[in-house]
Amino acid sequence: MLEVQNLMVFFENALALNDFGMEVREGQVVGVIGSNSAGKTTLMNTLSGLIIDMRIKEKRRGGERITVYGKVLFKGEDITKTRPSERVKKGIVLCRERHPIFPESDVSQNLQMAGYLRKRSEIRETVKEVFDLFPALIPLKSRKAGFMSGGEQQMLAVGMALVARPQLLLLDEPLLGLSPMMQHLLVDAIKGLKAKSGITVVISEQFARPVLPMIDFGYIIENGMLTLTGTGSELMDNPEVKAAYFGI
Amino acid sequence: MLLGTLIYGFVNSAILALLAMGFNLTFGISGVANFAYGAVYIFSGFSVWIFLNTFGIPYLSAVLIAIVLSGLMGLAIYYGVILRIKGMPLSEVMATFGLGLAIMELFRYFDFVGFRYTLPIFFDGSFSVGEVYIDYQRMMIGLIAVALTVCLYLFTNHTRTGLAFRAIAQDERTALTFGIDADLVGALSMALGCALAAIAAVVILPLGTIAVEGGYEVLINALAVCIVGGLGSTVGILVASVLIGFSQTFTANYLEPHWMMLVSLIAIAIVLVVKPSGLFSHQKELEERI
Amino acid sequence: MGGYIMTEQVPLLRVKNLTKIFGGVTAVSNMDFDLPEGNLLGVIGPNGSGKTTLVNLITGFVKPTAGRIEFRGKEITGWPPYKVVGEGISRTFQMVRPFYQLPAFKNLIVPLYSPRVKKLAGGKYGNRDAVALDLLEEVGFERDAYVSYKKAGALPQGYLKRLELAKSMALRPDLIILDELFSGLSLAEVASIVPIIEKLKTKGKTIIMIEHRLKELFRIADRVMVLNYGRKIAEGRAAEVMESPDVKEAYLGSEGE
Amino acid sequence: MKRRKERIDRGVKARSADIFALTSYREMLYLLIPGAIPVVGLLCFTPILSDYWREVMISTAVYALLAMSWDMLMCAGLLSLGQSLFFGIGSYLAGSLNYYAGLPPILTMPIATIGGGVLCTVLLLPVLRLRGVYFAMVTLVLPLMLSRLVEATRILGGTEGLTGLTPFPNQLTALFVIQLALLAVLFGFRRIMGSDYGLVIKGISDNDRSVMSAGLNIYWYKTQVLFLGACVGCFAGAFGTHMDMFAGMPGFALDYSLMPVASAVVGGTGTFAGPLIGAFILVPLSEMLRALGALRIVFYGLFLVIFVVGLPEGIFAYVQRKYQQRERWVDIS
Repeated sequence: MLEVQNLMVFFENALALNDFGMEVREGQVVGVIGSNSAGKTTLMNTLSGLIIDMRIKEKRRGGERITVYGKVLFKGEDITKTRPSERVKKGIVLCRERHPIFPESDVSQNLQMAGYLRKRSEIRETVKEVFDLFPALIPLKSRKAGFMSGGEQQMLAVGMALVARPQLLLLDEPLLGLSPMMQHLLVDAIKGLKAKSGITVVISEQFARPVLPMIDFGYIIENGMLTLTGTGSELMDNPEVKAAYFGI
Repeated sequence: MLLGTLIYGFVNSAILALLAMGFNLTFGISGVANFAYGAVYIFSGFSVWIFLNTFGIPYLSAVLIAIVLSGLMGLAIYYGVILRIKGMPLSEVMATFGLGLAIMELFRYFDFVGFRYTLPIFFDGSFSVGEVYIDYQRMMIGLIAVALTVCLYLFTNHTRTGLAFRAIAQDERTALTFGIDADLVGALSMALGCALAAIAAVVILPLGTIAVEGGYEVLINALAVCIVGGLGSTVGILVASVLIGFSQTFTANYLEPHWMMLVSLIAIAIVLVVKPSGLFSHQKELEERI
Repeated sequence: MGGYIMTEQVPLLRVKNLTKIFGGVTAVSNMDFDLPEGNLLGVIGPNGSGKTTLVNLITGFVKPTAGRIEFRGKEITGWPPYKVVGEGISRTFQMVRPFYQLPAFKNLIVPLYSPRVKKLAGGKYGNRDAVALDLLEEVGFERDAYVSYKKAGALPQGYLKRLELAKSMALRPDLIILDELFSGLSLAEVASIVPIIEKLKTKGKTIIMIEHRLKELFRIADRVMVLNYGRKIAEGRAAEVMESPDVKEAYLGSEGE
Repeated sequence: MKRRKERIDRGVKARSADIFALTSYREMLYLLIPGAIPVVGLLCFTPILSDYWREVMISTAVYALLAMSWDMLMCAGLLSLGQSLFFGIGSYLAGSLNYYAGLPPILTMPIATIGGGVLCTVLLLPVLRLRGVYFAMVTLVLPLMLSRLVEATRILGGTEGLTGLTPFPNQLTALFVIQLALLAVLFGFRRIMGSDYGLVIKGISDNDRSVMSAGLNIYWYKTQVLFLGACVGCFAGAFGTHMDMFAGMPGFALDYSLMPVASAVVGGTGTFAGPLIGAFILVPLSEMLRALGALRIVFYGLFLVIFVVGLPEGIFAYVQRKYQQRERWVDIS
C-alpha cells in the first residue's frame, strides 16, 4: 500500500533521515520504533506531506533549507511531491505528536473541523463511531478542548484523525506523556480499530513495550537510519531490542 | 437629550463595529494584520463614486461591483504580497501598510480631494422617536451591523468553510493534516475581510464625504476596537465598539467635541491596563492552564 | 496514614488547603502535605489530575484560589516566581523551555545571572561560562564536546531535558521540583539521569518529582503521593500506596503493571 | 547526480567566537572591517556633502536613533509603535527648558535625555505587563493622546508650539553631535546585547517564563530596557527640537512612530546595525523621491513593499549571512 524508497531528508546540513526504506501492506499495523530525534517525526511529516509545507515556509522566511530525496509511493503512485491536502483526499491522515487539537473550540466542533474534506453524512457517521470507540468523550462534547487533560486531548486527536476517514492512519507518538491507564486504553482502541474496520496504521513510538505486541511489522530507527526490521514478535525476542527498549 | 445620545451612541457603535469586522476577521483567521484595510475602504468608496458618476452604472450594481472588486483586491494582496512574508508579523504589517499608503496617495495624486466626492444615501428621510430625529440611513447602518454580525457568527460556527477558518486560526499545521489548505483559507479570509471593508464603506460613506484621510482614521478605529475587544473575538468587537462608541458620543454631547478623541483614547488605555489581553480573549485563560 | 516521618522541626515545605479553580474547573482542591528537608517526594496521577498545576502553584506561576504555602515556615503564597526562586525553590518545565537561539551553555547564563546565585557566591559572579560548562558536565553533557556549544534548538530531546535540569540546578536551590523530567526519554536516557538525581539527594537537596515512570520513581522516592481529579487520594511509601485499591483503579486501570 | 546546497560558517567566524584564536591580520581585518564601515562612512564621508544633503543626513540620523531605540525595546520583546512618544517628550522637555528657563542646548539636551527617559518609563510602567500587539497598541495611542491633550488644554503653546528656540552654532557641529551619538548608541547597544546582561534581555523576548523560573524579575529588566530605549528616543527629540528651533505637536506625529519600524523591518531587527542601515536607505530615498512631486508617497509605499517582500529577513541579516557563511554544492551519494 505504502512504499518508501531511499528517503533522505536534510535540515540544512543535518541529516534527519538517511537512506530510509519501508513498506506497509494493506491492513497491517506497522510500528516505527526509535528514541528521541531518531527521525520518527520527520518520517511521519514526510509521509503526510507536511514537510513540503514546512519547506516552503522555511524558504519564504529564509530559514533552514529542507531537502528531500527519495520516493514515497502510495498504492503504486508516486506522491513524493503531493501537497498534504491532496494526500488527505487520497486517504493518508496524520495525527501529529503532542495532542494536535484546536484548543479554543469544543469537542464536537473539533470533530467537525477534522471532517473538512468529507461529506456531512460521513462525518455524522464517523463521529458516532468515534464516540463508540472513546465513550469518555461523550460527556465532554461541549467542553473546550484546551481545558481537557492530556489523555482526553489525545483521544480527541485520534478521533479527529478518524473523522478524516483515513485508509492509512499515521500516528505520531500517540502514547507520549500519558499515564499507564490511558496508554492501555489507546492501545486497545487501536487494536479494536484494526479488527473492526481493517484500517492500515503506521504508529511511531519510543516506548516499545506497549507497542510491539500489537504491531504486525516493525522498523527500528536510530539516527535516521534503519537498524532492524522484523515482525512484532521477532523484534520482541531480539536481544538488542530487549536491551535497548525493555531495560532488561 | 439622553434618548438622543443613546440612539446616536448606538449608531456610532454600529459604525465602529462595521469598521472593525473585516479587519478582525482577517486577523482572527490568518493572523495577518491587514494595514491596507483603510485603503481598501477608501478604494471601494471611490470606485462606487466612479461607477456612478463616470460610467453611469445604477447605484445598487455599482455597490455590488465595488464589493466584489474589493474582495478580489484582497485576494491579490494575499497572493502577491502576504504569501511571501507569511509568519513574520512585522513584515506583514509594514508591507500592507506600504501598499495601503501607495493606494491612498494614488487617489490623492489623481486629485480625488474635495467635497464633491459624496455618495447618495440609500433611503432619504427620517423619523422621530420622542423628540429625536433619526434618518433612515443611520438606522439602516445599525440594522446591517446587526445582520452582518449574525451572519458571520452562523458562518464561522456552522459552515464547513467557517469551521476551516477557525481551525486554521488555532493551529495551522494541525489543520493542514486534515486537508485544510492554509494558503487558500488565508486568501479567502483576506478577500472576505476586504469585502466587509467595502460593505462598511458603502453604507457609512453616504453620511459624509469620501476623503483620503478617512482611510487612516478607519484603520486606527478598526485597530482600536479590535484590540480593546481582544483580537479575533467577535463578541469582543461588539462590546468594544459599544464601549468606545458610547464614550465618544457622550463626550461629544456633554463635554466639548474636541475632547472626544481624548476620551476614547483614555478608554482604550484603561481597558488594556485592567484587562491586558483585551476584553474577550480566551488566550490568557488557556495559557495559564498550560 | 502511616509512613510519616515524625519530626519536631518545621518541614521545608508545607502546603495547606491549596485550591485552584480555572474557569469553573477545579484543578487542585484542598491539597495538604508536608515535605521534610532532604526527602524525595514522588507525585503521580493520571493526566489532568492537577500535578502540573500544583507545581505552578508552588512556584508562583499561578496564583491559588485559596490555601497557603509555607517554605521554611515562611509564607510564600501568591509570591511571584522570581521571589520564590530567591527563597530556594527551582523547577523544570514539562515541555522544555530552553532559549532555542542560544548555544546550550549560554542557556545557563540566565539562571546564573540571578540575584540568588550572586548572593550565594558572595557577591561575585566570576566566569559564568566556566560555571555553565561545569554544570553541563554534571548533568551528563560530555566535557569539551561540541554538543555544549550547539544551539539549543538543534539539540535532541534527551539533551534538552538535561539542560532543563541543569538550569534548575544552576540556581543552587534547596528544593527542586522536576515536572515529568523523564517523559519523552528512552530507557537508556532515563537510566543515565537517575544517578544525577540520586547524587542531588545525597547532597541533601529536597526534591519533588512528578512522574509517569513508576519503576524508576519508586526506586528513588522516599514517599509517593497520588492525585486524582485535583485531590490527594493516597500518600505514603511507594509499596503501600500501590496497594491501595483507589490508586489501582484511578491510575493503572484494571491490569496494573 | 543528486546535489544539495550546503551552508558552512567561515572558519574565521567560528574561531572569532574566541578572541585569542585570531592569528593573522587577515582575520583581524575580517572582524574589524564591518565595524569600521559606519565610523568611516559617517565621520569622513558626510562632511563633504552639500548643505542640503547634510540636512538630510541629520534627519536621517534622528530617525536612525529612533529606529535603534525601537530595536532595543524589541530585544526585550516590547513591540513599540509609539517612538513618537519618546521623540515628542524629549522635544517638549528640551523646548520648554530652553523657552521658559532659557537654558542653552548643552544643558537642555542631557536633561531632556535623562529626564525624558524617566518620564517615558514612568508613563509606560503600568502597561509593561502587556505583550506583543497589546503593548504596541498602547504605545500607538499614548502619543496621540498627549498631542490631543496639548491641543485641548492649550498648554505648552497649544497648537502653535514653542518657537524661536536656540539653534546649534552651525550645521557641522550639529552633524558631528548627532553622528557621534549615533555611533555611541550603535556600538554601545551592540556591546550591551553581547554581554551576559544582553543574554538575559534576549531570554525575556525568547521565553519569558523560563527567565522567571530562573529567579529574575523580568519586569525590572524590561523597565531598564525601556529606560535605555526611551533615553535614546528622547535625545533624538531634544536634538530635533534645537535643530528646527521648534517644539510642538508634530513631535508626536505618526511619522516618528512608523519610520523607525519601517527602517528596522527593511534593515533587519535585533542587530541595531539593521535599523541604522534601514534608516539610511529609507530617509534619503524619500528625499530623492521629492522629484516625483505628488507621486512621492505612492512610490515610497511601493518601495517599502518591495524591500519587505524582496528581503524579508532584512538587509543586514542577509549581508551578515553572506559575509559569514559560504555556500557550495555537495554531492549526495
